[in-house]
Amino acid sequence: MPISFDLAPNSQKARDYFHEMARSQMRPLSRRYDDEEHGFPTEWVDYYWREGREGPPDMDIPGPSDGFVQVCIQAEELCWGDAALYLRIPSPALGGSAVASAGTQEQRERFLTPFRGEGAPVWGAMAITEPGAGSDTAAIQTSAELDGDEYVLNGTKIFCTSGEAASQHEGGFVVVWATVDRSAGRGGIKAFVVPAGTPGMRLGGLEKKLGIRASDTATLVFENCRVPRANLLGSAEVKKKKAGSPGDKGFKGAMATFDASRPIVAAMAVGVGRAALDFTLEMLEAEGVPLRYDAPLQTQSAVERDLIEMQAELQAARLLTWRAAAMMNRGRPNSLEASIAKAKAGLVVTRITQKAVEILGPAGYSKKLLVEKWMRDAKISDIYEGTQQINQLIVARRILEYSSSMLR
Amino acid sequence: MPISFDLAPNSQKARDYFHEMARSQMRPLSRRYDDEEHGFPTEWVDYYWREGREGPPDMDIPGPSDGFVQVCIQAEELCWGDAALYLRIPSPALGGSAVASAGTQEQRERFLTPFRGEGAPVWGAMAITEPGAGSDTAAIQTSAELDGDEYVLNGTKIFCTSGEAASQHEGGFVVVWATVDRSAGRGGIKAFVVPAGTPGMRLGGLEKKLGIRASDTATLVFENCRVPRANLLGSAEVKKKKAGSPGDKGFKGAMATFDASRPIVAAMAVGVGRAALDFTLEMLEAEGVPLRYDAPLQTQSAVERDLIEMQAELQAARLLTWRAAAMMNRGRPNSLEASIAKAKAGLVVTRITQKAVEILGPAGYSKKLLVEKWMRDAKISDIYEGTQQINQLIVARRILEYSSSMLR
Amino acid sequence: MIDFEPTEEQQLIIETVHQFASQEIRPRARECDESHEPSQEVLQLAHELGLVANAIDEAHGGGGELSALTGVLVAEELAWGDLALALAILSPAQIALPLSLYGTQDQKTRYLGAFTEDAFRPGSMACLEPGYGANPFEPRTRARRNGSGWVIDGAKCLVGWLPGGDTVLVSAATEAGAGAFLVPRDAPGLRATPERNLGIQALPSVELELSGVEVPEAALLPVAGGATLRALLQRSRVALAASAVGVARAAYEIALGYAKEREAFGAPIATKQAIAFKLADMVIEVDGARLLTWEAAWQLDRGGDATREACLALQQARRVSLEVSDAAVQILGGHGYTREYLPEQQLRNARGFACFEALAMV
Amino acid sequence: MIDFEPTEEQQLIIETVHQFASQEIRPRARECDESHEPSQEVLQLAHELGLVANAIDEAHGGGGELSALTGVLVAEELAWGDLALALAILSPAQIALPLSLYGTQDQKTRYLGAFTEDAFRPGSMACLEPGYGANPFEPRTRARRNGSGWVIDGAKCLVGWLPGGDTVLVSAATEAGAGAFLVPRDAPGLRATPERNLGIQALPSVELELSGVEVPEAALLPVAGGATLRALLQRSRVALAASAVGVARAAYEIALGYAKEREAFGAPIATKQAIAFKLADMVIEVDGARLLTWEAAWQLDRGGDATREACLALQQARRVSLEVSDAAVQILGGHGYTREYLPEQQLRNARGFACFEALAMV
Repeated sequence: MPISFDLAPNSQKARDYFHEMARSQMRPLSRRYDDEEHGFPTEWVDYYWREGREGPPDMDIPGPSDGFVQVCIQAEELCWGDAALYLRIPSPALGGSAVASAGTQEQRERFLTPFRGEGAPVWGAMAITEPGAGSDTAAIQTSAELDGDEYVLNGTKIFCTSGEAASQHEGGFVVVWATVDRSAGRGGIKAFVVPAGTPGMRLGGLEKKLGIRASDTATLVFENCRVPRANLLGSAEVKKKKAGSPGDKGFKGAMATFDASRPIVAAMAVGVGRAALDFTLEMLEAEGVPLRYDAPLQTQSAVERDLIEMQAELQAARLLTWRAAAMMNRGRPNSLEASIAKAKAGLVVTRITQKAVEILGPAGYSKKLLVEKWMRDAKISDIYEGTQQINQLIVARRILEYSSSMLR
Repeated sequence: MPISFDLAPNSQKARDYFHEMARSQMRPLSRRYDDEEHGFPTEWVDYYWREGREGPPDMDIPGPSDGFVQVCIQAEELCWGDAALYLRIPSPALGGSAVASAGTQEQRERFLTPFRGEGAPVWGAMAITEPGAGSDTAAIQTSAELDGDEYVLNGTKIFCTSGEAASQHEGGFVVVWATVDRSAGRGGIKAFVVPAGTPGMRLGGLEKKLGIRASDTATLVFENCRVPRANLLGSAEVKKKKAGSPGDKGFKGAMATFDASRPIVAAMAVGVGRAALDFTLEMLEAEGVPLRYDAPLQTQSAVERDLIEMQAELQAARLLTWRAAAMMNRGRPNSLEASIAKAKAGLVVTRITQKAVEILGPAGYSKKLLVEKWMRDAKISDIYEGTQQINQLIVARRILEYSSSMLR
Repeated sequence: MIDFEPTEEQQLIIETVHQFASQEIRPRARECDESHEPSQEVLQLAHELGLVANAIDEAHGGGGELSALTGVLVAEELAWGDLALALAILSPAQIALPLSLYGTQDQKTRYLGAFTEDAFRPGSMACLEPGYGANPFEPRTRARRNGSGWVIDGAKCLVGWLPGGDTVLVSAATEAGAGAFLVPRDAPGLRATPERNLGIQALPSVELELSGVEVPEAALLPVAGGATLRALLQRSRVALAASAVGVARAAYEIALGYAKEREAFGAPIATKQAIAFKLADMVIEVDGARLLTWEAAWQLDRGGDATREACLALQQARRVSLEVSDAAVQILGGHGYTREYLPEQQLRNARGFACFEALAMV
Repeated sequence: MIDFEPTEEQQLIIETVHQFASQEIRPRARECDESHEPSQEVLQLAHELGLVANAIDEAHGGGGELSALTGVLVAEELAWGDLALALAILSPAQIALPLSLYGTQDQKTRYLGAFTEDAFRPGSMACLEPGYGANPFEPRTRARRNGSGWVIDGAKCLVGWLPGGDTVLVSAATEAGAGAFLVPRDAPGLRATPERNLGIQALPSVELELSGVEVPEAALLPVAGGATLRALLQRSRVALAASAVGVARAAYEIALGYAKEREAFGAPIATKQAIAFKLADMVIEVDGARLLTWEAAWQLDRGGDATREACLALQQARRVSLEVSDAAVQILGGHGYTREYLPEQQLRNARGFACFEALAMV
């Protein structure tokens, strides 16, 4: 396979299918669920559960597949529609990835089957962050104590995407990171699947946020919350070693989850940035503002230069994202490339959407248009799934070949 | 005294005087001594020794004085002329500041008198950096051993501005940092005045540089170089304490030297940046390119926006520089503000001069004009007298109120 | 001579206003943003402090302190508290200052007294127009002569519209150059539609439509060939620049405090170079923008043309307020993205400086 | 389908060229810059590698490999070695490629053979013009019909002018659109004045004056209503973008190596976040620019219009090469400012991409 920028026919089909879905089903709801913030977007959830889950019908065009790149394309299209509604999609999400990568066959069947079923929409979620610990997973305070055949969880988790839906709608589950042995540091941290409705897990609140307001970002409180021993993901053994040492399957599995999820998160960012850029280009074309790709620097207008730069930056972010995904297709380790994509996309779309508001002037600043919303939504890309700084740190460690203790 | 942006009459006079000197005496030599690199600019050195040292005649206009701000203005004007020739000026320079701040009355008279005399031009220099130690003064390897009534210096110093002139022209001197006790870390570091022509001090070479090529940046080698005990600046006592502890006069004196010199170095940077900006504005005006200060962002040309930004950035750097200098007038500690000025000015003029080359296209890139030279000269501002990073570090420590061990 | 220290009197003003901002504005910043309403209480308290009245002609009950430099010192402190509330507090100046500076005797007598009474009285200026690339220095809104008066047609946006006001100063092109008209809010033909915006949510604002709005000759500020409007827009730009500096400084200080407080991996995050250097950059940029703002104000006080200085100051302050508030959100990480902390609000407010015109006045 | 891995054949080419750049170009980079001369030896060695000949029509003794994508892979590696030497090595393509792609049969027969002979033969293209804001797509240089031939008047700058060349391809406006003419270096009326520039000092270049230069009809490449010149300029922009990526990558790698090697305060400076994060930003930007460059080349190979892709790729690569080389100088500190290390040279070279046109061709 040579270097190629041609989408496979199946990807083109998926792109068109999800673009149309974004245009017709998401955009009309954007403003409303942004305003309502914690409202439940029933129309969208039901529509997606019915029409989106399986992707476009007749995806059997022969020929090569773009694999993970196609997943990125889907994410980009739907986030072009609305990133917050995308995050609301009933899906196993990051919790599902943890189950898939670190769970047993039995666990995968038990927890993931409802997502393929004919029942009501279900959600998965991941609960890592705590009030006192940001990027520092070793500082996790939530405890899991073995009591007979059950683990008893106690603690508070914040910033759980879809945490409300996953904890309240039957069939869903939350993957909770907790320590079975505080003295062991990261070695004592394990992941537990807590099914929706488990007594002792309750919704502590929903964040009010700058953007992606339609997305449910929950605080989950665990008070003597009991789950069967069989809900532990990975081995129960506590390795008194440093972080990320081999065999530390729970932790490593979760980290692998990030390598796989970062290109998707980057693609989501690209979708939001593209929404703002597409719209700005359309507005300016309607205003008759020229956009020349062959004018000397000295004769460009300031807006022309901005628009060229915005397009170049966004395309760079998109290609870096696709590269990280294409490496997964080939089974190549892509931790470096995934973090590069995430870092670039997060920064780029923050800037592009801020610039779009500026270029459009008072109209851009007004809630009559969605541009101001895209600016608010975009900023999350610089923050979640590893902040800009965390991704820079990962990139730096990889290129320098430094361990986490050498470069803190 | 209220907030005021009005130059005192004496400063205006100095500004005009040095501007004319820059225009008529420096600019005509700029290209030649850049090309010749290690040539000795006799015309300029002699002219300055005769006409520049004392400043403009009749500087007795009654009224307030801008004090250190006036010194900055002089530096800006002369570096508008040519930064490399400015650095060539026969003056005690940083070495002189060290003598002035850490020396005894006797030392000040002995070493600084030739600079006020009628003799031939003389230079002072400071020798700190070593091949193996950049910003890390504690790692200094040059040794000073007491032998009877003399210190014996051994080691190699690099990046000594005016090191050739100061070490070779009679009457000049080099202030050399050396350790009298390696086990004491910074506490063992002392400064020694080595007069020009002292046996054992020799010129190891001259740097070939990106810019400021007319400036002499020397490697000085000390081999059993003997100086009288009386040439030690400050106390001989070795404090086995951490860096910068009270009483560590040699080290503290040198640091104070930087607080005083950074505004001047920032002003020099502003001068180089202004040279490029002034010239670009003139060229564009001659080309009939409009420059409007009241056009909406949406109707600006790209070049117009650049020029406004360049002016704003340069003026911000200039005002920050003047602020740091004005605080010295009031006797206020200005370590934070001096580093702010230096960090800002270094970055700004690097960008401005690079941008000027871009805006002017092939003409900017050509050696027919001086713009390319200003771009090369400007970059040193980000590097010497504390790199951009060192100044950011100092600023960060001050605003966070962190010691150097808390923020490394 | 060059100096950068406020006078003792100015220092006292700064401290007083800072204390007010800290005690009265900041604690209400979030709640007013969420409720899309200013606190009437804080407006009244600020009024009693005499911030605007101080700048009104002595002959009309004010303090006669028209220094733009003092004005920017005040504006920075108020905006440090909260931008929307600062703009609301300063809104009377949008009528009071133009009249004090350029009004006819008759206009001063008629309008200025209201601003020195016991109750807070808002003002408003309408200089920004909808439509791509609108230029406030060349309004598309037009005023035609009609007998002894004028008829105004056009549209405006981002016009502050606090309850209790009765007059809005509207810019319009006339044959003698662009000018500004005192228009009653209830003038027939004037329609105000409330706006919702990304930021400054606590400041009620409207889009204005003016169709055939009739005003008497006395409604027009002396045009001076357009010079009056130019001068007003310059003063407003300088005021906005100072407000932007206030927003940036507030975001910087919050980020600084958070970074010293918040621990990760066993130490405050401020001990990481990536965070510490970013904080250093923030303070460098804030200080630079402030000095440009002061210079522009000082130039206004000298009476010279400050078009260039106002442009440079606003360019820097606009950029810096956006970058610094964005960086503050970033330093606060997940918390920065929530509305429990102020940086996201400061980011939304700061972005507005890209299009704000005449929303403040010094 | 989307993929970003070169074919095995391309991978082999990359490795071969990289080895050449590493062993033959890089060691001469500084010396050639200082002496303002390319090394004839390296030009000959590169010629023997067949880099340009490979792209010439098979019918004229070449390899017939006209893929722009392969071309950018080669250009990045060469420029990684040194930009000026890379441009010198690739200079034959400035005649050979335009003719291979768009020349008449007669032009190919007459000119192409020279580039597949044993000795290196330079080419050169003159598309950039002096004067503020000159637009290469709309040359001010004009060609008028004169009997059966043409008369050309105008001026060019930054024209590569290696010793041993005999022909320069000159862009000029004709009535049928902008075109390109094969002009002998010794044509009467053509005057070449050597230039000195900030960077690419090892590549001799000239300003050209053309006054009444007469060429026959056969000197004109088929104009195609201006499409030929447009296509050539696009190809050259993509080649320049790839070269800029090569320069940036080289500077990044030097900075990375230095930062791991150089110790301060008892540890490599790369262990400081301020340095490490900067290195991370550098690699992120270099990789992004490279992918844009590949996409533009791929678009050229498809035969579609690549104006937009070439513009985006060059915009990024230009910015990135400047920022990254500047950052490399910064990371090397005092050493970075000296000519003992390469980053300062890379910075000077990188700045040229702001105005380079048609100095390379894929």
